[in-house]
Amino acid sequence: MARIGVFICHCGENISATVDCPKVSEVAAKFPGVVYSIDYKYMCSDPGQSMVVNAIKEHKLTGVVVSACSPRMHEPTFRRACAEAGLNPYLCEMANIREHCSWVHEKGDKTDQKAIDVVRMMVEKVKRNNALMSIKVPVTKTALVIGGGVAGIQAALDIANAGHKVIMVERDPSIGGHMSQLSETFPTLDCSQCILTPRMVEVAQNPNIKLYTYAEVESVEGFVGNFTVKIRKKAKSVDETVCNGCGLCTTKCPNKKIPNEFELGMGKRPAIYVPFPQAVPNIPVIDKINCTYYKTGKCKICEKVCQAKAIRFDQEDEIIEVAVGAIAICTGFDVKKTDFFPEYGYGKYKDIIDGLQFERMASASGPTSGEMRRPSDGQTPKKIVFVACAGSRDPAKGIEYCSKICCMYTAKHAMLYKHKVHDGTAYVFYMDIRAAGKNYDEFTRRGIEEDGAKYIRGRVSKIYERDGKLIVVGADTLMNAETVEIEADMVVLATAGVANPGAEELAQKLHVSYDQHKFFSEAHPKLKPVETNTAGIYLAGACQAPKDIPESVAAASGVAGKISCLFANNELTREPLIAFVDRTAPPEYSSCTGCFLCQPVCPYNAIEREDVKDRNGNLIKQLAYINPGLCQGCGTCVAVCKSKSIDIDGYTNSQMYYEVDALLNS
Amino acid sequence: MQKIKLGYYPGCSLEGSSREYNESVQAIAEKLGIELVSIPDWNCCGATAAHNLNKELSLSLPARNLALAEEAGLKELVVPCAACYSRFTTTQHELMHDETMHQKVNGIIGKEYKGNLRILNVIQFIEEFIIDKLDDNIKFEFNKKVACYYGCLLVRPNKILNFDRTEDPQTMDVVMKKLGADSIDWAYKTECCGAGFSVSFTEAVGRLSGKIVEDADHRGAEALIVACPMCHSNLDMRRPEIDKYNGKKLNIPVLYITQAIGLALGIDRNILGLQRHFVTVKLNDFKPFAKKIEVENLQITEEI
Amino acid sequence: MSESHNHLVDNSLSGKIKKETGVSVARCYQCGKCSAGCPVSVDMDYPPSLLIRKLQTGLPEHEEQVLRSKSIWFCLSCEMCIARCPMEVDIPPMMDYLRHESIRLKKVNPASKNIISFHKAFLDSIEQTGKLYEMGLIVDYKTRSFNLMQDVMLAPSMFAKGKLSILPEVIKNRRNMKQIFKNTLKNKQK
Amino acid sequence: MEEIKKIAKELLAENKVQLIVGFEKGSANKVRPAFFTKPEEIDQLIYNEYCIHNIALYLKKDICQKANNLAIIANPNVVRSILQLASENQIAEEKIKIIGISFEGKCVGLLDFKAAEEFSKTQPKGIKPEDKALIEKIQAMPLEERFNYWVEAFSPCIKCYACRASCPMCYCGKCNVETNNPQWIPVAPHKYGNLEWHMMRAMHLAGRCINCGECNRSCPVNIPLNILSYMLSDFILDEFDSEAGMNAVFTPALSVYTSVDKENFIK
Repeated sequence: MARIGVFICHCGENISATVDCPKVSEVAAKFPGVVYSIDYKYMCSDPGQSMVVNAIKEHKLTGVVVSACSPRMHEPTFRRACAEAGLNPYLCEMANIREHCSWVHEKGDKTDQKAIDVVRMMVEKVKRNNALMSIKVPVTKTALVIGGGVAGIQAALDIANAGHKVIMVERDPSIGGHMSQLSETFPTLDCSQCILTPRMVEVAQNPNIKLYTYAEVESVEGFVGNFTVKIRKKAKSVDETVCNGCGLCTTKCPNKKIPNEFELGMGKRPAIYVPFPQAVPNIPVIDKINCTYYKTGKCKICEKVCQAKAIRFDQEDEIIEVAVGAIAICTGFDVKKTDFFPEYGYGKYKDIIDGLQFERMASASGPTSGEMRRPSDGQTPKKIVFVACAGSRDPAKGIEYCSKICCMYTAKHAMLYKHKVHDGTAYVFYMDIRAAGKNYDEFTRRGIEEDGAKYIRGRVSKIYERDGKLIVVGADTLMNAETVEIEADMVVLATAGVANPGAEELAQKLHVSYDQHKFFSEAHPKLKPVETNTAGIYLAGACQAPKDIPESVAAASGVAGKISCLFANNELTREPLIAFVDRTAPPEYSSCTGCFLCQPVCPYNAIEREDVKDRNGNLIKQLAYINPGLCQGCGTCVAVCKSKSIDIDGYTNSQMYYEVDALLNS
Repeated sequence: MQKIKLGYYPGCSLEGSSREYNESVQAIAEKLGIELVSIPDWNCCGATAAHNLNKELSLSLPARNLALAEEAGLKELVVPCAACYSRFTTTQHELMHDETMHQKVNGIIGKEYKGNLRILNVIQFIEEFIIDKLDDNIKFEFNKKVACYYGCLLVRPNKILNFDRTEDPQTMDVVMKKLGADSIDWAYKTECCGAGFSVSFTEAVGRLSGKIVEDADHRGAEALIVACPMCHSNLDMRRPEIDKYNGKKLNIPVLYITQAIGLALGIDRNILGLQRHFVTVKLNDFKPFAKKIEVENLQITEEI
Repeated sequence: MSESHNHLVDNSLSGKIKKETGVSVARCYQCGKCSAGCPVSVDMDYPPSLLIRKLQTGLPEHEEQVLRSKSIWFCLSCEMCIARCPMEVDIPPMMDYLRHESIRLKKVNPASKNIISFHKAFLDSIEQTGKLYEMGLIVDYKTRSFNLMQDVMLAPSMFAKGKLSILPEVIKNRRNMKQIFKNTLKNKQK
Repeated sequence: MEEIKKIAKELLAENKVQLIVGFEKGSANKVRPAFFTKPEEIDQLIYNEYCIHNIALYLKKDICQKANNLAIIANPNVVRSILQLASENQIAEEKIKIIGISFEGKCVGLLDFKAAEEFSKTQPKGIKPEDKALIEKIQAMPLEERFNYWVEAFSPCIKCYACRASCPMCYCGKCNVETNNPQWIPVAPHKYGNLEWHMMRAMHLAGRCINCGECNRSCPVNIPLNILSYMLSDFILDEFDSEAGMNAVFTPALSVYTSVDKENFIK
């Protein structure tokens, strides 16, 4: 006979201001099977927990319902308390009368009744709970870092320095990410390459880090502590173990007119190339789409000039399978191109460039060797206009959020321009200057006060070209919203920071959630800023939202800390709330018909085929089997099984039925 | 050739100050075997005046015409005047999205508009019923450099009209290219000419239209191509104000797109009403049409 | 923003605008893109963004300035503002509403009388004939606006080019037309 | 006819199969399913226009399960059933020989699965013109009316489960409806209980039903169950480009998800 205890929490006033807790407790005491019911101001407090512990012992409770907040919040607290009192923790359930009741309803009888119903349902459920044992799983102490930008580099180095193995996967031929494209960095104006390249080299040299460049994550299976990851190593057509990075092939390649991705189309590169001089690894790749040999079957000049005999035209993509215990997503962001604004010419004007292109132009290693030269004719722009919020804070044509980094980099751009073109004029159209951060506001002030950037508060309405000039039409809202027209030589649009094009696909491979802008979502915006909702997968850097370098690095170190904590244990404890296929006596063995329609539906690939054999080893039947190590208890297989042969511990068919029954028959 | 029958709403201007627009639409329609049936007993759409002064009036005047057209069993309605087109489309949109207003307006006009009419502006009319017939009927190549001017009402508000790209529309350019013209890229395609002030505030018209004419001329266009009687009368008749604003005399003529098509089809200039223009249309020396001109069909939906 | 705020009572002019036209001036963050693109902002006493700013404060003196402004009458309804507004604040219907209110409350800016005279003359013509009688309109407008000399040079040449007819075109169902005006414009003015 | 007999006789005579599932003459003018194990019995085998029943049903019955190998006289509905059963691991290719017959009654000889797939694609869908008219009528109804239509349509159901018994895809050893702890679906026939049963059946068949129409034929109270299944199949074909009974390797739409699945039903 069930002996259930019900504990109603006031949650200060969070619940009690709306729900009549003493009344709920009084009614609950009369539910069949309930032997003890009480309400208290803070159940989660020490005295509150003691009430639970004491009641279990005193009233020999066989089940506990704590009617309080969301199980996400305090289920572990109360299950621990039950365990302390000798009750199996899985015989404790939470009835959520805060989020599901007091926070969403007005005070009144109906609300009280709902709270009572919620409690009744959980009482009926807990009567049918089974004592469960938690599952222990081993931890593979290797981390996978996806993305080799500054966040990925930082995370990898920190984890490696903590003594754990790291596998880094980078999509491009070199690590470095967007930071390697930048000229100088705010607010100190130190050279981006100068501070980044030592860390890139460290990654290459650290014995704990295995680096795969020109590679992508193909698939991820498994769960925290035990992921199996397939990595596609794209064919570089160059044997990395043999190539010595002399670079002769890249200088001899006859096909040198390919738009350079690293220079954002402003420079050219050969078909066999290293993206930039400081690349790590310093090993070229052949761009198969543009290579003359791959197109026509003739050329092979690189192979002829290569002293190390490293060229491999027949190299194929390789799939590498690795086992890792944790994954850090550091895939970064992208900027919108200049072609999405109809009123700015849909990208048809050559001299309108985006912020990243300006970085390359300002960079000493860039296509103009750091000189300001506009793309159309190579002239030095004497008048330059920077347009902030190009696509940001623009629900109509762009994105509604603030891209956060543009105010700072636009101030930096105006300064860099003035440092290079002393007699030039730099205008900045802005809406607000968002420069919160250590030394940030001082930096933008410096741009205005010392370097003379002319800031105009207003948004640009239209840009058109006339007689080789770009006519920028805006308004000055600090001056009676008067129209301002500037005949500029070049325009830089601080285009919105957006999610990486492949982000959605990667999120689906990893089973992590993402927001409407395709940025990865953290588990909690305040308290779990670097975790995802999938245990063992973490986030750092601008893949989460636009972030600047200090923030990305800080988040990366945070992730490294989290992963190091995870790797500090040899075993992980997992909740035993997993699915299982029923078993019955022969000749049925199970009600499972072996149709295996549950197999494709399982997001964790946890469903296997099990052979039932007789004593002579003859196959009698094939049944579904759910691997308890892989099952995450999502219940999708339960829903798809027509013969109801699958059940899930903690949420059994019977538990669900009596919950609904309790509600309908109240 | 099977005759196509379409509903037609000329509007007041096309019967008065812009009668050459009406003449040219009718001329090309007739040439290509299309019959335009006017709405019986149609009235003025109310133009800017009505919606400036009274919302219900501004919806009722077009609604009466729409209801009459429906009564006459018309399915498509060609509305060459961009202003009328804008009022009609806006009215249809408002009535279909606001049931209370719909009922109210039905009460005011004493008729019921069900909303089954497809309203076409002149360019949509050309795209749907004319353009495919051009290759077989063109006699002369319109070998001129032209600036296609769309103005406001053909493309805005995009949410209601849902026609072409708001900032850089292409449909007229495509038609002109098909006629053999070189249509230029310029800055004032969709800027306002000041239509609503054509009588009441002519200085503003001089300034707004002045910029349009000057930019087209500056970029070497030999003609401005329009599809709206307001635009035409401002750009053509208001030349004294325009020239005053620019401080120079500009002789670039302004043609309705239907006149341009008419010329290419070899229709007489006077039938197209070219003699009615204030700025003399000197364009002649057209080359005989030799071969089909392939024009890339642009994706013209706004991609946001 | 959300329905939960629907119970808030807003008696300001911006509140009425929202109620009548659905346009929320609170969405405007004063970027000025409308003013920059507006073809007649130079003619206005308050360019569009500034006009909205005055509505945003909700101060009586600012609302008064709005209703008495020239701006609302200079607006050409060319829709450029809404085509470019990043926050999709639909200014043209708001301008229509402000014009109606300005007339209703007898606050029309004297400098805008030409524009209103023209509109009224235009509508008179329609009420009488069902169609626009351009010749009559010009005469009517001139007498209303006292701009007797304006365009005297234009009319004869228009006439010569067949662009102006002396007699009005009249629709058959004139009673229907009168009815429409009686139920709308005339109804409001009384 | 003679060709069918010839093939059947050979199969048994050469010991290629232990059992042949087909039809024999029943009482009066009727036909009934029959199981042949000896060549001489084949004289009893018939196939005529009355042999429309979907005898694929028997493949999951003991008599067929116990046979090491068998052959079946298969019209397109039976062929499609076999392919669908195969895709659900219920029958192996090496165990079954298909004697294919078109809807017009033309024997197309022995079919392996690949040939069966081709055959299945060339055969028309088993939907009658009068059914089409009813579907159109139902689709034109507003949602509420449509719901009421079905509630009324199911109301005469006496829960005899003939639909289930005649359906080759209803092969679960223990049907949900017979689970009594807990009992989600009531046994007694009443309006909403009937609705529950038929909705469950429709959902379990969605994307799997091969539209043989057997459920409708067997229903003693003439509920248009085939229409319901057909509408679901049609919808799934439209939305997911997926069709049951066409391939031996196949996953029904409701058992798969891809990143490009439409989510327009989430409101």
